Amino acid sequence: MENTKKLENQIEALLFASGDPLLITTLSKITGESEKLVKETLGSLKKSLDDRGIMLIHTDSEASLSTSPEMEDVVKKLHNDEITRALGKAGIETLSIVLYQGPVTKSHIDYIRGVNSAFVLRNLLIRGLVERKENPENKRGFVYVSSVDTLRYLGISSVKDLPEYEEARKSLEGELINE
Amino acid sequence: MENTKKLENQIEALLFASGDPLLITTLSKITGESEKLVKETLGSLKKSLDDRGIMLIHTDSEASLSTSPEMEDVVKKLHNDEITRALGKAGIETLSIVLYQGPVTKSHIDYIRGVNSAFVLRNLLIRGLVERKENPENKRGFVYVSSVDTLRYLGISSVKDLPEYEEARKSLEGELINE
Amino acid sequence: MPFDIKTSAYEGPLDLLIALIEKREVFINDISLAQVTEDYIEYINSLEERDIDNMSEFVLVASTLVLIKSKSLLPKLDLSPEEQESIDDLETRVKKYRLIKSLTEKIIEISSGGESFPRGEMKKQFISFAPSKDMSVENLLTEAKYLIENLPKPEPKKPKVMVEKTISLNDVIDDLKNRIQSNFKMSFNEYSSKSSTKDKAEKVNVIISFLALLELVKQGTVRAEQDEDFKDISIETDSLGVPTY
Repeated sequence: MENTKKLENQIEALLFASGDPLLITTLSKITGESEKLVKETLGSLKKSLDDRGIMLIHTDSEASLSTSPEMEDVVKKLHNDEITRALGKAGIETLSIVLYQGPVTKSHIDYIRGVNSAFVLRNLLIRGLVERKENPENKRGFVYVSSVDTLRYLGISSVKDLPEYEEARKSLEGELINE
Repeated sequence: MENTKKLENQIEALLFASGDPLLITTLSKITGESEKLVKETLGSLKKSLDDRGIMLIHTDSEASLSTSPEMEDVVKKLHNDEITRALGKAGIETLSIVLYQGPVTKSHIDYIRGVNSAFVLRNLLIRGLVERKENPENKRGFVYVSSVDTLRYLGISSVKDLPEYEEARKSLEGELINE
Repeated sequence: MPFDIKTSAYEGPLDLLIALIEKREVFINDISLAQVTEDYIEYINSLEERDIDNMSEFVLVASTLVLIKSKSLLPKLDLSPEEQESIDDLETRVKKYRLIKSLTEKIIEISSGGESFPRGEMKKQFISFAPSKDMSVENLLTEAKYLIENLPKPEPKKPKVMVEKTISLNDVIDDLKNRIQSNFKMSFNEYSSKSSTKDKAEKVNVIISFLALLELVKQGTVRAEQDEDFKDISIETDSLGVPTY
């Protein structure tokens, strides 16, 4: 019990000190604990931060601390109301595909949307709202995944907080014969 | 009680989002609460953070979040890990833009790379490979230049000594298609 | 976060199809797709080429819709496995895209709960010069060249692919005409590289007159089905020729 608390505090301190998202592998390396234990402890850190001004955001591979979404107004005041430019319809739609289907190739995004998404994808990449990774099935291609910044943009802690996540993900994988 | 908790969370979020210490007058102005109440609430935030990975530091006039002293070792380890890691493709790419295009803004770096460069730029900064300066054309923004140490390490006395400097510099200007 | 939604134009062919189907409040299947085929083609027809960014995609979907429509009007029309696949595929895509659209609405909703922000930058950062071994003049030049090569370039106005796709639509029409006039057996793959340079307006007119022709043929089918003889239909169509509009 004592040790879990210690690891939780260490992870909190590391995420705070870094500012940027940290890989779970890095957290495991620095703390000397297994990735499995780190992931479990991220779960308890998340709970400890419940109902606080900051929260834990994580993807499968990375974690980061971030302000709670209810704090948007005061934080914006601090940042001099710096307005985050809203995404257009094409942008948010493409983001949805990456969120619910990622990792996903550009050709799959084009296929679903019925139009070429090169331009909109590039904008999302530049804003850091999607990330590009080497396609494990094709070394010369890329796959697109959501990032910690995607979740920040939406003010959620993980993709599991997305509406109908599991259900929609499954439907999108299948043939969707039945409506 | 409810309201105290809300103010506590707001202060925590503000200090987190700021990074640097904030004046108590600033906290009072942004939250719309009296300085007296802010000071009292700093006391309760401090207690809430007892036995955590991060702590509250404050004087009579300002406050800041910081990692707890017991976390010093693990935070140092992270720092060492961050500065000894190989730069990798993303790091070399970004450094080469700063060398061939500097002084250059982050948004131009993002544009050339086609992805967000926030993390990689911060890594180059803490490693002393690039430096950040106020943008002469925009007081609120920054430009990045290579550090003297970087030039020395590369064995050149000025960026102009880089191979194909003029040519590459011109090409990297790009056509700046509207994004 | 607010989202800026432009509702004016249709983003692409699937976007248009969904709007047409939703207007009729019907399920997505081959029947509803056949029902909206005319509306779809009329919509493309009403626009100037310059109004549509993704003309080739619009036309490609139009060719599948024509197949669906043909099949619905002439149930005995034999479809090749490839054709059936392109029909099933279109149905699946429309369904998936509609699901994405409804999820997008929900995402817009949850995001109105507020954005979350990262830790701010700290001025007093511990900075120590820490180069890495891969930092050589050669590597830096290599990466600079790679970046130059991959800089975004302005898109060429009329990509070749698009022209090819529009030609293939004419081929679909021609081919279906032939099949109705003969015995409905021909593979989808067999038509490909005929050269034709009809402009867009003309091409869409071809589709419209073709659909009208199908309607007429369908009437013939009703009569022909009494003796269940396919060849009767072809005689009928031969006598009709291509109507002029």
